[in-house]
Amino acid sequence: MTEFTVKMLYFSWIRERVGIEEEQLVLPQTVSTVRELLLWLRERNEQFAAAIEFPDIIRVALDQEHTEHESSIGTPREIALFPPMTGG
Amino acid sequence: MTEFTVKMLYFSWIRERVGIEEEQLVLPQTVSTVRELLLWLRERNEQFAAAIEFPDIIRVALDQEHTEHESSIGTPREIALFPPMTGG
Amino acid sequence: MTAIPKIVVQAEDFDQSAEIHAMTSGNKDIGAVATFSGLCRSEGESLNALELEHYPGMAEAEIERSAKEACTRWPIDGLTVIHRYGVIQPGEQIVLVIATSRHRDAAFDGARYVMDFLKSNAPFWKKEHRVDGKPAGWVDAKESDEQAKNRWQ
Amino acid sequence: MTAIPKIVVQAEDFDQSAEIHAMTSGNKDIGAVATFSGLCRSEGESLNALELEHYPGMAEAEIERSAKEACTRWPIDGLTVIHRYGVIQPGEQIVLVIATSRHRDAAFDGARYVMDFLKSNAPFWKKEHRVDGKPAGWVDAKESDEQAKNRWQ
Repeated sequence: MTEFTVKMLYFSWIRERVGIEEEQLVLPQTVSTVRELLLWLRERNEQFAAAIEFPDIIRVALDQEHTEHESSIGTPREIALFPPMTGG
Repeated sequence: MTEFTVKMLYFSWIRERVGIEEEQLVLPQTVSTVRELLLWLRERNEQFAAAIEFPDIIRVALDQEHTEHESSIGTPREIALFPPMTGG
Repeated sequence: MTAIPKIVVQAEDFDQSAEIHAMTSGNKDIGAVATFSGLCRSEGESLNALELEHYPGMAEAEIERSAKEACTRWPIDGLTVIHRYGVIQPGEQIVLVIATSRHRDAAFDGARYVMDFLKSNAPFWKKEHRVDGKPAGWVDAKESDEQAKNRWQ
Repeated sequence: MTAIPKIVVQAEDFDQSAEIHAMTSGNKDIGAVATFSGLCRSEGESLNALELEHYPGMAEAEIERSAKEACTRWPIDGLTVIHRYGVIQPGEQIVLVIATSRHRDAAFDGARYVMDFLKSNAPFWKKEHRVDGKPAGWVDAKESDEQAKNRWQ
């Protein structure tokens, strides 16, 4: 897959730990699955390392749809990271 | 069991067919179960015969409690006959 | 401590939001409110009105029996049941059940349990008055209501 | 024809009886109305407020997904879901689901189905602000909510 730019969104305590709500990000060619994305993000800096300490519990939505960690990313316009939901 | 007097109540289409809402009735010694009561009532007149044409579907409450046809009557203060309920 | 249900059988209409308010305003630890209301259907505009007959005393007693049972089965904070009798027009309310709890499962289960038992155990009978002037007829009991009760056993 | 659900995500409070009225006033063949409302608990007066964060767009989309699924699974006449975000005080309403149908089973099932899926699929997160001034903390997701969803499979 080629490099592409995507809008990243962070919610709840992930947002608090990474210190940003949203950003434009260029994903490298090496990142092709959701899991690879999480592991790559974790290497960015200490904030992301703290937010993604346990990748298994992080939920990821591609273009506002829940996506499994094994899924390939494709070329979404936006990617969101958040903890398990507690609405209702 | 000895003869005793009881208040009888009739509801819904049973009330309409027997033509009375309530009455005081002396039950004979021979009537000891709910089923025997229904069969005895059916012999009283044409109205009761029409109302209790199919005894199996008639519900009976002794002192405002649902009672099976096989149960003995005891000495309740009131006995009610009605069709299956359709409230709610 | 199990909740003490409020059971009312009356001819008058009732106000669902006032009943909910009465149950929740004094307690800020109620997290869940489940309600059911049964309305009179026009049956495709063929029905002028329903006439509800009931057995005073036993109607309240049977509803109370199932309401108390619900309060022992689930952690329910409050349970209100109102059932009307008399003549009811299409679109009007017939019955209301409200169950409150800390938890949504208990509120849902409690309200549904009471409705299922009320349907086949509480002594009420519906007579249909038709628009076309044909003789009014008593509604037949439904086998499905008896089955609904059995799912709780 | 399956019903078209009404889905609203808003900061403002809502009026349950007005929502029910909007769903039933035009249709006299609705026999059953089941509702669920979720309220903010004070947790034994330890809570000052809940702060609800959400993912705009996806929140509505996820609720709509489960609401539409409910409308295909059961004969539902109407389905309204309102979920608030922002700061909510103990005793205030957070979420409302109303399902209407000719039949009570469909109304109950529809409302409960939507609540179960909303709980674990709709992107909302609750933060607790405490009375004692300790740092506000995010509510942990409950395993029981995930299990509740699985009962519909």
